[in-house]
Amino acid sequence: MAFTPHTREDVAEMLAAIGVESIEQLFDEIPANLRVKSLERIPEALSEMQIARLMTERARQDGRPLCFIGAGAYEHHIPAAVWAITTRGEFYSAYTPYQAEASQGTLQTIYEFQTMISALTGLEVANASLYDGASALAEAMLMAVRANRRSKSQRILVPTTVHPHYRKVAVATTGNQGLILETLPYSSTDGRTPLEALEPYANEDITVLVIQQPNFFGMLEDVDALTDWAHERGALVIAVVNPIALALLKPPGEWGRAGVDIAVGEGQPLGVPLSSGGPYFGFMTARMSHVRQMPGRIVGRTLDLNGNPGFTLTLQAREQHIRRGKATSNICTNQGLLVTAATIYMSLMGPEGLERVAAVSHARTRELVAALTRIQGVRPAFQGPFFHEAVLRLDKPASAVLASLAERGILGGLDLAEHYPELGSAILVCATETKTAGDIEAFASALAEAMKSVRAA
Amino acid sequence: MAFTPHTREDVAEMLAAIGVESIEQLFDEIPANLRVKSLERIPEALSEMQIARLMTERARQDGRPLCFIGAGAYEHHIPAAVWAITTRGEFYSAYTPYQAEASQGTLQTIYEFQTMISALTGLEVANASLYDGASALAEAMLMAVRANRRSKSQRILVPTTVHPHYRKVAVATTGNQGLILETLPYSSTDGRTPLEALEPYANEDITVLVIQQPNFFGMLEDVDALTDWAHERGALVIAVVNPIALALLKPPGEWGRAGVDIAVGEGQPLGVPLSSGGPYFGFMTARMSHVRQMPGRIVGRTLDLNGNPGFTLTLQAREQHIRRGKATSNICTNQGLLVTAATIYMSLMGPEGLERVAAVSHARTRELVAALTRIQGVRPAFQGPFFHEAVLRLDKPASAVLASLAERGILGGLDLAEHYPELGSAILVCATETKTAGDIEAFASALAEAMKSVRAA
Amino acid sequence: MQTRTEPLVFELSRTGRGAREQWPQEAPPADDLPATLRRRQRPALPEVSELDVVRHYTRLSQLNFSIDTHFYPLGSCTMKYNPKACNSLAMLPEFLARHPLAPESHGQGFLACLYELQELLKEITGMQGVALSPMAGAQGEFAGVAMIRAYHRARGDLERNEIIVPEAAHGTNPATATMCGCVVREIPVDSEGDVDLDALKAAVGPKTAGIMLTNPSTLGVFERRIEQVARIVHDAGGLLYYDGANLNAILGKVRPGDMGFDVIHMNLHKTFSTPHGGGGPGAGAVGVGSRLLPFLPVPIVGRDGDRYRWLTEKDLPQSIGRLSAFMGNAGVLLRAYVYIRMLGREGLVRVGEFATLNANYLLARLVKAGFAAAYPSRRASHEFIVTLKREARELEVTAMDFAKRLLDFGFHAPTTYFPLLVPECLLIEPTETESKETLDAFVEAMVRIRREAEDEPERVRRAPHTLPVRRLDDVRAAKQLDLTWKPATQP
Amino acid sequence: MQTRTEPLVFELSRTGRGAREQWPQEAPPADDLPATLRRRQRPALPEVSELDVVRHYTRLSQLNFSIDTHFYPLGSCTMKYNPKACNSLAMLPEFLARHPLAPESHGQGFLACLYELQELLKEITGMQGVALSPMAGAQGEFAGVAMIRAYHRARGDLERNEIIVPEAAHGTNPATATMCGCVVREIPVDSEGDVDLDALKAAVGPKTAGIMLTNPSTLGVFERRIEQVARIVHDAGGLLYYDGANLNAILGKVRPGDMGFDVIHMNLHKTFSTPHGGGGPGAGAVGVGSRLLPFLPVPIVGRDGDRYRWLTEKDLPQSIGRLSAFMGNAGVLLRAYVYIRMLGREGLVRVGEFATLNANYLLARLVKAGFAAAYPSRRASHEFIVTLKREARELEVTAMDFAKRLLDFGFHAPTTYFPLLVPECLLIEPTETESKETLDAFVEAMVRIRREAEDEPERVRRAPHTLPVRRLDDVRAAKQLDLTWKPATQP
Ligand SMILES: Cc1ncc(COP(=O)(O)O)c(C=O)c1O
Ligand SMILES: Cc1ncc(COP(=O)(O)O)c(C=O)c1O
Repeated sequence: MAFTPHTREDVAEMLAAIGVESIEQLFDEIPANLRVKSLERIPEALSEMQIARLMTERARQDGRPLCFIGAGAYEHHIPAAVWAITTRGEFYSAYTPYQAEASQGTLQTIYEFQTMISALTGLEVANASLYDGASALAEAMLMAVRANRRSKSQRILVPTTVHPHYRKVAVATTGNQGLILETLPYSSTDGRTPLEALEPYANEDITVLVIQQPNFFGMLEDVDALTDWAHERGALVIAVVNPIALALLKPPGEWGRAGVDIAVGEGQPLGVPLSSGGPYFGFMTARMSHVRQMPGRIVGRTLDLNGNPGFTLTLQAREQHIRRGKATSNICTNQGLLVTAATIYMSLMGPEGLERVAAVSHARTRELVAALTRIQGVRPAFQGPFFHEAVLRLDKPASAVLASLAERGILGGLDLAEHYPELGSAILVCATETKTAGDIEAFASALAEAMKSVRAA
Repeated sequence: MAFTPHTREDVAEMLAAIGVESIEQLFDEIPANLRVKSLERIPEALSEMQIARLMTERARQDGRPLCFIGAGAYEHHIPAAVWAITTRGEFYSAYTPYQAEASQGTLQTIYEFQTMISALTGLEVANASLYDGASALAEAMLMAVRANRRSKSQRILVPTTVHPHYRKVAVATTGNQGLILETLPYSSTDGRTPLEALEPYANEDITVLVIQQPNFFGMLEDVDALTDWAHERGALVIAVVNPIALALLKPPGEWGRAGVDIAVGEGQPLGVPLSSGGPYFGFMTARMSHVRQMPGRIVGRTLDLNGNPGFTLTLQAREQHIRRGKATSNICTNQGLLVTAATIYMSLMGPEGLERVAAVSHARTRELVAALTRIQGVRPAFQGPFFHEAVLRLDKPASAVLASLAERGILGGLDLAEHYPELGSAILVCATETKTAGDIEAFASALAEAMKSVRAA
Repeated sequence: MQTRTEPLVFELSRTGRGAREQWPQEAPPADDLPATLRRRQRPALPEVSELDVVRHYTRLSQLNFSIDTHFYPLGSCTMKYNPKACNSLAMLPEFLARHPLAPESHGQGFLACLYELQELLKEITGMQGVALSPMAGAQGEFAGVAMIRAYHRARGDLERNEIIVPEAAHGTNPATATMCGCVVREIPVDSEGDVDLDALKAAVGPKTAGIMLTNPSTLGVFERRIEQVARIVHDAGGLLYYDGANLNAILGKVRPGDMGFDVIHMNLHKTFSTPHGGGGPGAGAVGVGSRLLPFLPVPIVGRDGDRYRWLTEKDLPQSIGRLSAFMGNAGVLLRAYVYIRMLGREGLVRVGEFATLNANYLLARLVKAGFAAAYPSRRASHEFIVTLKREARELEVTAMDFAKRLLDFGFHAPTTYFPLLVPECLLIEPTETESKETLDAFVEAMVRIRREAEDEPERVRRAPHTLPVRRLDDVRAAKQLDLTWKPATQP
Repeated sequence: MQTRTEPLVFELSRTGRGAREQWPQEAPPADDLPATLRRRQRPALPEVSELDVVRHYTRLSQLNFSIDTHFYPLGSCTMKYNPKACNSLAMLPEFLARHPLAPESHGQGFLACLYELQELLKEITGMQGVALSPMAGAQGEFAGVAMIRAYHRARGDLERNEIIVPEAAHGTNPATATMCGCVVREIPVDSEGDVDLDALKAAVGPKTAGIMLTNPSTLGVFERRIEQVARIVHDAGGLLYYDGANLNAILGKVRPGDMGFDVIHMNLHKTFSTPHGGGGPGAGAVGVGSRLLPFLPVPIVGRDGDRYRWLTEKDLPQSIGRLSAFMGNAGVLLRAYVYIRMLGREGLVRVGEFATLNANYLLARLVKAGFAAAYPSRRASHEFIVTLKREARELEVTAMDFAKRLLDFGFHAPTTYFPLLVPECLLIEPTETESKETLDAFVEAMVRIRREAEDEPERVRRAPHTLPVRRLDDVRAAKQLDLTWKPATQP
């Protein structure tokens, strides 16, 4: 039951070749008192048939509710070709492409990915992925602090409109190196980061400014002004972006007069299933001048002995396996397979398909907001341009309303109470191109009922 | 929306190269009055996302009831590896291996399949599949009539215990060539074909005797006696067998003193999903002496220019593309992909695994029969050895009982009223290794309730 | 593609090895079965681990050319792209788990797809009724000719047992006629590829059951006088059978029903892009005009109000009967349904147009490059024939040699030596899913091969050079039959 | 494997081409978005058809070595067979569709798997608590060292910022220590591969936060004096971190918790056979002894009666916090869960035993064939080191040359030049899922390569010869950076 191919004869011959009597003897260097007595809490083996039945039942238990939650993970259509190819054994069961000549498939795919992510963000270099969007932001902060030699403060301004989980990951990841993260408030009328929020720092040594576009509320930040503000003060700018939104929105490489320095984001929308939160992948792009500070793997094109082009991991001197304690990061295993999926996804969508996905997702969300705000007691929390996601205020308790919807098989958005208690009863809703007019209608009528049946707090 | 890659420029350049003005002009040899006016009843295109949603809803509509129907199609566990590999593009999207050098993957797989099917049946040659078990039987009849030069009558004895659909397919397929199919009655006590049923034909010119083992009722025929009876009278014998059962039961190549001449069967149990009836595949094996009468493709091993072994389609002179009106069959496209799946399945199960599948399926059916016949008004229809399937008589109308079970999400077997009205209210039930004690218990208690709630006819 | 060959799975086998994770954990004795009915020793299946199996068949797969990896312009076979969604949606867990004899109450979703597919195919072909159960083109042909016979018989017209077939017909046509107990009469085509009408007139008569035609024909040209052909056969009391293998060429442009055909089959694995699977499965749905409606094979899907149900012999008492144990290749039918719905009305028309555009473009380029078209005065349909008889004569390099050498250039060979009446022929069908760049590259390869044939012909004659095996000895294969592996066999 | 290279997908692109079937049918204007925030021109993504994409990436895939196609004895990486069921069951439609922020009411099935996985991993490792969210080994290390720091800090022990690391450690160990704001102190190992205890004693002190160890170490040997090491570090007030990359070697034989480790990470993509995916994703679950329980990263799955729920900062106020946007690599965790349940108690023990058997057998055969073991007096763990310093000196053929030449023989190379302290080393890890025949064939290839190195060394030095590309110029790659494709770039 361990996928081992050994026959009894094999074992006998192998032991003889080694010159021992038993397999047990091969463990004779382990102090006897340390040896495991039993693994009694591990159940007996299940055959594939048995575990398949168990998993199928568990999956069915969770059902397939109609989902209007976004908040950093988005249900887009994934073309069947994406995973049909991604799960091919040659991609699925290969290791990191250390032996370049035997890994041209993975390496070329990553090179293509780097090119596509550069095209989307308008920046020059991309790496081969980080763990997820949140960890990519944390790594970008460490990188930016290394890259900004002019600033000594290690102070990073982070708007409250940045995904709250990303902010937490950033704190957990960078805190031990002494980075100081300061939060910027948002405007309660338009849900954006106002330039005034920056004023207190106008004359301070600030190392980095982070800007998320669209922000966590789905609102569009004034990225040009924010970027220029930071650059004027010698701070670097990190953009946190949604790759689908980039099909329509200004690429971070063009924000402000000079463009941002680093852009990161969650790659999940590019063909990766929601899958309870992972595996996803974080992407990172930057200006070429920062490439030596970049964490993660990077693939380059080069020539072989015969002068033909080929691909290989490059700039490895930044990485832990060469530079050890002085590496740009400890990252080793990344999210390669998801990069393969995303590369295939982007190839299928191309510039026009991706733009349509963005535009239709946005249109659906507008329709959703329109339909929901027609309901008594539901209104938009913020004014101003938004993209693909929106905050609604309810005059009934959000948690009870959402619970009531969930019973009807509708996941009606994210309760913002935990992260933004100041908003009162508020939910973040999202529709993508996967939602039909009928779905929106179903949500609206269920919400109308829920708003009636749920008691005011 | 037609998976066409042509850009507008491509079309213009291509038309110019051809020397026409428009695509339309390429159809100018078609008489104008015949041209399609419109295809108005064809709906507009759906995107992949839209059709995916539609199909998912339709699939969910059909649900996943607990199924105890067998009757020629069996729910066995299919290892995940089987279809992960079978759907690889190189197998899935290849054509018939006419260019042998570019098709060694498919050809070697078929050669391995032929070897495995030979091993299971105990006969010397196998082909690369026919459409399904039923059409394989029909083709075997035509083949046997050609092969039996001693007999002139074209009369074929077919026990009533052969799958009723197989008998219908045989009639529909062979009738136009004048083959005469005569049915043999079964014993009402043991559900088998008694030797006495053959007596009327003892001195007649009979070309072929068909024997299904296990028979449609799951009962085990006296294959040795039947085979010898036929051979003694110069008739050939065709066995219809279940490949899983062959892991435990005597292979047709060893039936009687000489073994049968041809064996056919439904390959579905070997790793092919139930899928509402297809695609499945029919297998066929025979003695080497009959190989030139065999229908369908056959792969042989040979040598290449360098003297290295390789595989190729062989004995093509039997086939329609060479022999046209005189071919052994009109078959061209067969069920290749399912052969690939079955070959992988058999490799994973091996002799011991396959035997276990057979033995556990049989044990489960015995437990099922025991549990069900404990219920008031339910009793076995036949006495004697059976395998993996059994007929039960009910003292309430079978159709109503089954309908009541179906409402509870249990498909409780096949109503035999249509094909065997003489059995009264009777159902054919089956359990495979996929059924647990809990499943059997669930069936039994649902049946007990149904037997109470349904009114007597 | 992989260039190393693989050992046989049997050669990897070791007694006592096995993919145990896949086996039931119990091994009950089955001692209730009488010894005389039991097997004495286990079958000689391979004993290998799951990794052995995965690695072996993955590597084997890499020894194949396929659409997913190579241009595959195999004439008459319509090797177009098989959309991945068709596969994944036909393989949704509920569809896979559904038993063929499950009650209609647990199959309304599935039956809805089949019912709609029947309706779609009727509209596409202009026929009045469709049955989906035939499992390949050849079985569709069988159903069709059997219906023609049943029709004549039902009218008491018992002598009609001749099927007329043009000499260019696919082998399944005459083979089917024979299987249906008919006599085959071949008639010639003229120098432009059309049926010789005089020969046809001479062939028809009171014994004529019908004629089997592909249109466009396997010569890659449209039968221009199809209306006259229909009139001649119908006037003689015969019916017209349409071999739908080439339907891709005329999709959305002209319908068999409108051309006068009484019965047709469609190769769903060609026109409707279900995969060929290395030899199958396909699906050979049949369509009929009103005269043959009563004779359709069962089962068919019917609709009562908003419920779908199976129609069987009870509903169609004159049916030619049942051709498959259950519902034919149901999963293939789902794939075709998904494909047609994705194409929609406009997409179907586009298929015919771009398949034809690609073929005519490729023909024009090859002719310009000096290759000889078999029917130079004609438009190509979705395919066309190039004849290499000049090359064979002058350079002693045959169509087969070109075909094998194309493999080295990364192209699957076109169909060779079919139809038999054109010497040294390549029947080339690019399909609509291939790009202009691919067609251009193919032309370039053909030109290079001809240059090689002039400069170093032996290189072409001994091709392929870069595949896992060199050219295989078919004669030896047929003479020294080695059809199953035996522990001692050394080829 | 395929031996032809592929053009870039961008080179296949043509303006106006596209896989339209995949695009939404509408193209609404989005005119509510202010122009200043919009993109001015579309991103330069490729414009290709679905067939282009399928063919391109299918062909690219064939340019890879992988477990499914090749023996892949990459030391320290545990490249064992990834059971197909783990993938298909983790990808059941409901699991894939589940939103990470879906309520617990719609996740009991998923949470049950994760909860049980936590319990299983506790039992397997002998730890008291497990958190599953770290997304790879290195992130698990980060979590572990962060917990060690949090522990000291919580006790007011603010000076402890040194992490001791043996010189053979994997690069992630020192890199992690740095990321956690610690200072790295490397200590040597002795000639038999064990930690130099005197050096350790000299290194520990009031600044010692802890030590990071793999056991068996990356030298392929078991650290025999682990109890003394633990005592020395603990006595000095430090904690012990276990790098679980080599857990496969001792599965079911000895548990990190019993050896005295306070915190560990496990590479689920190694020991628990989730795939490496060409670089990831993995999962680096962490386990802790009772002292570190309060500091585990969130989220964790808890159970109240028979309901499962997320535990967050509210439940663990001293947690080091959140390391991922959601639940880490949830799908990888499901794969590991399926794997462990399929193995069961007995299977887990078997893994350790047969991984060790295979390694010791391969080592014995290679030594017999004349190769030099780095630690000849020691048992191999699940991996071992061969040093080719003699070959490099006498034949001027390096470990890298051997590695590249192995590719020609159809074997992925072992890990080369790691650990750095052994010259010309190959770190070889066969894993338990490979057969004796495969190991024998590998030995044969090594022997043949050495013979070649003697007879025609240039052949080895210029290897590989049969792969899609010849040996690549890494120096050029780093100097003339070509990291993205530009229409004009010609390398
Ligand atoms: C012209 C023609 N007719 C009939 C057939 C037979 O179809 P099938 O192979 O599906 O039986 C073919 C296919 O090979 C064909 O090309
Ligand atoms: C010994 C050792 N430690 C740590 C790691 C890091 O694990 P990961 O690659 O999952 O981050 C590895 C893997 O490469 C390793 O081999």
